Amino acid sequence: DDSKLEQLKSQGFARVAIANEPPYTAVAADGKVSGAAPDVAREIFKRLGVADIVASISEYGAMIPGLQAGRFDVVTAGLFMKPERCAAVAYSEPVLCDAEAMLVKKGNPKGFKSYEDVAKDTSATIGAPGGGTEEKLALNAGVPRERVIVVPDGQSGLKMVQDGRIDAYSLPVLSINDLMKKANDPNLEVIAPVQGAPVYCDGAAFKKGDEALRDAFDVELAKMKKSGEFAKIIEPYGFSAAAAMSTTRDKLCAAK
Amino acid sequence: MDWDWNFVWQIMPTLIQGVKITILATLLGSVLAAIVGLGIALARRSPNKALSRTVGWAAEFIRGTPLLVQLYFIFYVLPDIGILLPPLVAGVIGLGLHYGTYTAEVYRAGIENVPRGQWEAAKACNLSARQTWTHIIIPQAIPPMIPALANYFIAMFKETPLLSAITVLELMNQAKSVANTYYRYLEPITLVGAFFLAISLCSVVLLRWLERRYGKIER
Amino acid sequence: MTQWSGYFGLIVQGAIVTIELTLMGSVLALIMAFLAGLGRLSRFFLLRALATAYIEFFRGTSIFVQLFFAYFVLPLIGLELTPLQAGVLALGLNVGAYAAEVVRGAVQSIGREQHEACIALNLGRWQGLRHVILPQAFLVMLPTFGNNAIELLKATSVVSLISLADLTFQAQVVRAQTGNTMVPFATILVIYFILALLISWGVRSLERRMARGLDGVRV
Amino acid sequence: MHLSTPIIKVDAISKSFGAFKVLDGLSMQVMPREKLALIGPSGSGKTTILRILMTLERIDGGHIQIEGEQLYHMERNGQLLPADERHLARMRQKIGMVFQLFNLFPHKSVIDNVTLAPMLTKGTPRSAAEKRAMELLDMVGMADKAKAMPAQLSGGQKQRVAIARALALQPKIMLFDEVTSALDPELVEEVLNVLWRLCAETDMTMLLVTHEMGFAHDFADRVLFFDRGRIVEEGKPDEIFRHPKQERTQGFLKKIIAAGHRV
Amino acid sequence: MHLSTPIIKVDAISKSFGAFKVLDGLSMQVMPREKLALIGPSGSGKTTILRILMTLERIDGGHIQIEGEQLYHMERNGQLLPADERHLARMRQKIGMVFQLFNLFPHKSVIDNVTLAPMLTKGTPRSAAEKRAMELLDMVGMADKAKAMPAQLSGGQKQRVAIARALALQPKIMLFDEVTSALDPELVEEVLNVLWRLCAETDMTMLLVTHEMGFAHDFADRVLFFDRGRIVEEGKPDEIFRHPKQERTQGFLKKIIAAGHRV
Ligand SMILES: Nc1ncnc2c1ncn2[C@@H]1O[C@H](COP(=O)(O)OP(=O)(O)OP(=O)(O)O)[C@@H](O)[C@H]1O
Ligand SMILES: Nc1ncnc2c1ncn2[C@@H]1O[C@H](COP(=O)(O)OP(=O)(O)OP(=O)(O)O)[C@@H](O)[C@H]1O
Ligand SMILES: [Mg+2]
Ligand SMILES: [Mg+2]
Repeated sequence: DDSKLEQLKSQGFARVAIANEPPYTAVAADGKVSGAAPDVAREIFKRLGVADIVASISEYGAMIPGLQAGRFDVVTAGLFMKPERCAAVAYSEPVLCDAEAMLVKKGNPKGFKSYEDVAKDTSATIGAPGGGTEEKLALNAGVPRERVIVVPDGQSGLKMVQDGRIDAYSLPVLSINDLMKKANDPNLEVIAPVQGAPVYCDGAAFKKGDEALRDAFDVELAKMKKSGEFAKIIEPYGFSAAAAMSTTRDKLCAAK
Repeated sequence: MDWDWNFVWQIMPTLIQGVKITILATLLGSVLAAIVGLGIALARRSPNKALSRTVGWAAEFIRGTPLLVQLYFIFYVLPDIGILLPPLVAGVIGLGLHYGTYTAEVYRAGIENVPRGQWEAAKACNLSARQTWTHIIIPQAIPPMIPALANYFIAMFKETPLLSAITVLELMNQAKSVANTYYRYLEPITLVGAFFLAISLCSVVLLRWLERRYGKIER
Repeated sequence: MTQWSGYFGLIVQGAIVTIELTLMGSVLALIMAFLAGLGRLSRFFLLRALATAYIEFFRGTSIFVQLFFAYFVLPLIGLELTPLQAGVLALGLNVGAYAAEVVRGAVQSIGREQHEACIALNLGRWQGLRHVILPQAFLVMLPTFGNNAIELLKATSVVSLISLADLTFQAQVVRAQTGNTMVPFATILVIYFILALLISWGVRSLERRMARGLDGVRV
Repeated sequence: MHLSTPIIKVDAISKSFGAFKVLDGLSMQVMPREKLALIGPSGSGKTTILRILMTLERIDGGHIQIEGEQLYHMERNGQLLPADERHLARMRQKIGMVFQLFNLFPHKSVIDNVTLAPMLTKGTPRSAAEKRAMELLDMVGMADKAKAMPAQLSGGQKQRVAIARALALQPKIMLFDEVTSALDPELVEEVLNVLWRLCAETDMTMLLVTHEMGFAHDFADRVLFFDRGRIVEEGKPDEIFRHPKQERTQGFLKKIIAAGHRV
Repeated sequence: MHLSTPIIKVDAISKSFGAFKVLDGLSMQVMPREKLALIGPSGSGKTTILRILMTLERIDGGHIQIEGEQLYHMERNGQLLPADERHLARMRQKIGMVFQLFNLFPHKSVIDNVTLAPMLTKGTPRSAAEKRAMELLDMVGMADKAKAMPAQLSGGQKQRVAIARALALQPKIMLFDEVTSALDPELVEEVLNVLWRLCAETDMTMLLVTHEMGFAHDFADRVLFFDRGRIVEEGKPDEIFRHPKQERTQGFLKKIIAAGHRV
């Protein structure tokens, strides 16, 4: 049924959860929400007749519980599709795709190429957002819990690498590149992509039960992908439209 | 969403890891706060005006601003001037400094609550300043302070979740990480709440006992 | 660098949210303080038990936990609150529990002889409370209420963790956008301190106004 | 005097604090308009009996009647039930008390201290209450301080205001508990003068606990000597002070005199 | 008596609290072994002069000599310099003081209260200090309570311990500030008895502020009447109490007598 969409239309806005992680999501100096994911969502909702989006910044770990608790209508934050998440929320078709990267000190002193390398070096620590994809990748690669440091946001991760508190900080490639650009620190280096880590794509995540809204979203998304407007929005941020169009939700959710 | 006991048992070991860190941080923070507070209290009584004023304002500042922001500051800004502290140490220093400004007030009140007549009697007995402090004032000032100090240490205990913001894996952080992994907030947060409530209720009993034992000095 | 003025705008917005939270939270806290504080002194067991349960629960569990509970768990049982509502509720109920003990303590600090004078003048319980005890007790409460309000102000920083765009939260945003940690945090520390000074100044002048005549010189 | 009925009739009351028995089967009667002095050593229960009459303490056993009516009990269908708050409030209208430490309301001006109770308990309009208050303050010599706050008064002045405050409710019985013993010696006289005036100008029944033996002697119609929660001796002032019969009374008076009090 | 030199010589001292002048060019002399009573209205500066002698307050002007030595000044190369703490400590050895509110150390037993100062300030060994303490406690009739804590004692008992404590340092001059006025009337006597005993058995110089006019009359060699920070009249007790010359003294005594104190 379309009741959810009708409700959003009549209230005139949709509540979206975003992270504070450029270029996926960003907040401008005037407080305006931008970034690739919200921009796409804003456009699609406009086409669906919902005038605007209202964003609240959240930690990655709090997004799905927040969605379930009805705090947001949709998550547009670079929350990558993975089977467990597909079970917890209703994803749209892929929007933003990216590989994983690590931020390390200049010269990569510990010689990391993959998460397994971090696991092997018993003194190495790696930072990742709590509840994020990178945290799980590291844990799955065998890095013990106490060496995976939960870092609240990108700037903190960057700072902790600079200060030598952690040996590597892992985020998607474009996020790390954005951090690097802002920090402009010659003593840092980016390893991208991390070997063995798959390319992930995010989608707009809806609450289970809001599939009708999700389907409407998908229809508009497909139209935009076809017309090239989709590429126009995300490519300035560095994302590849082709990558998103070369895969589907069903494939990503089925991946092991 | 319903309460899931299996989930509770599954996450319990992780949470207990967090409890250990929480208790450790509280204990270390209390010791530091007790010492810092004494330092502040003495500095504020100092005849050196510059010292007492500076310490006074610094303490006011620390007491008037949020611990959370102070923790960010200690953890993320101090490294810029070359002070790099491990998360737990940074957290303990934050707690100790912040609560030190409170314990300083307890010390001050404790000392001021010793009646003026006691100072005067000590003088009439011709005791020296040092003897007056060690034999007359401190022994009378300390016991009434104990409940108030304990009170602040319990309050500090309840603020340790803030350390999760600087990556200390204490109870709250473990709970959040569990919640992040399984997308369930109900059980972890409720358990954390129950844990704090349990400790607090025990500490109420402890406090009442301390108050009975030390709270009043009979004159 | 021209950005800074824009970011400063964000901080100002955050300060407004912080002030709103502090004001609304204080009002709720004040109401709860009197309800629960007087409830604890009631003759009726049920009222006493209710008040005690409220006070011990909210003092016993950390504000941090309460906030997460209000924000993430209450919606699961159908109680949906905006972040602002959740923030005001948690802060107000939490600080109200502490302030309730202040109310109780202040009422009890008014010597037994004032209660007895009320009985001897045949005032009813409520009349005595309203006209004799509370006006005097309020003066005793005021300084501690001031401290409670500052505690509440500081606790608002925790709401940044449930995505409410207060000062601390905006500082985080500015930090993420500019890559600079020092400037936003130092700025908000100063703002918090100024707000705290405003509170204590306000309370002190109110206290002075109300105490006029009570310690007057003999004429 | 024996023709009229007693205004206060205390019948075998007892009162303990914890294990400590303060009053032990105490009985006494007071006639209307009588001025009674209660004397005796510290801890003998003098304050306690006044506080019981003012309903500031409950009794453990026995009965008290004021003007023939039960104080702590209500007669309902011929049965004696414990009094409820309404009954107590009605009985309290007959009784006023002045405390050793004045117990003025520090946040109210002198005149507000005096008008508060009549306005609240009897619904007297402000203007009438203030008029009456000024008369009373005039009687105790405090009319010129009507607007002052208690903190600005000396002890003797405070006590005089406290007396005016108690009188404002027009009680039939007034209880005075060592109303001068917290005062500097030079201030005692001004308060005793007010008591003399009260005695002359009103016909209230007055019970007075005091250590001022000289005043008790001159003022009282009858003196009760308390010891360990009992009345050991009673009689006219001259009998008690000049020719005490009981050994305990003699001993007490000797000590007091040795300590420098005039009798 | 006039042949010996004064043990205390107070020379034109003044003392203000803020804008309020408490002592105003006060001078007085006390001979060795003399017993002095200081009387006068409340606020006249009696307590203040005792506190100054005990160095609990500083003076604003004037000089004080104890046994011919400056109290607040040190003579160095013929110059008078403000005294340092060492000088004050040495001078304090000659003086003991007993306070209105006893000021016992509540966390120490009776005997520890008495032995503390000798052990700490004079290095007396514990055994000797305790032996001497027991003698003193015996003299004030408190030997059987040596192990009790102050909170377990009555006011009169506390005050007797306080006297013993002050005596333990064997001062030449003892200052007593209204040592009975916080006591219940019946307890006054036991403390006054101790003072009588001290008077008979020691040859200390004693300065005594009191409102017990009868006692002052019998006890003192000389009475000083204070008013507004000055000595208005002084003389033998009989002169002062029976035939006061100054109007202020007459007025004061009349009030006190009216208030029921025996002279
Ligand atoms: N609330 C109380 N709890 C316990 N004991 C009490 C209480 N009130 C009075 N007492 C005790 O009861 C006894 C009688 O007290 P009361 O005040 O009636 O004596 P009093 O004759 O007025 O003595 P005083 O001359 O010292 O005023 C005393 O021993 C006192 O300690
Ligand atoms: N620390 C102080 N600060 C301000 N004023 C003081 C202080 N100590 C004493 N005074 C004032 O000095 C005056 C003299 O006080 P003092 O105690 O010497 O009087 P007193 O003769 O002992 O009176 P009393 O008989 O009431 O004890 C009083 O007016 C008192 O208020
Ligand atoms: Mg009494
Ligand atoms: Mg005095």
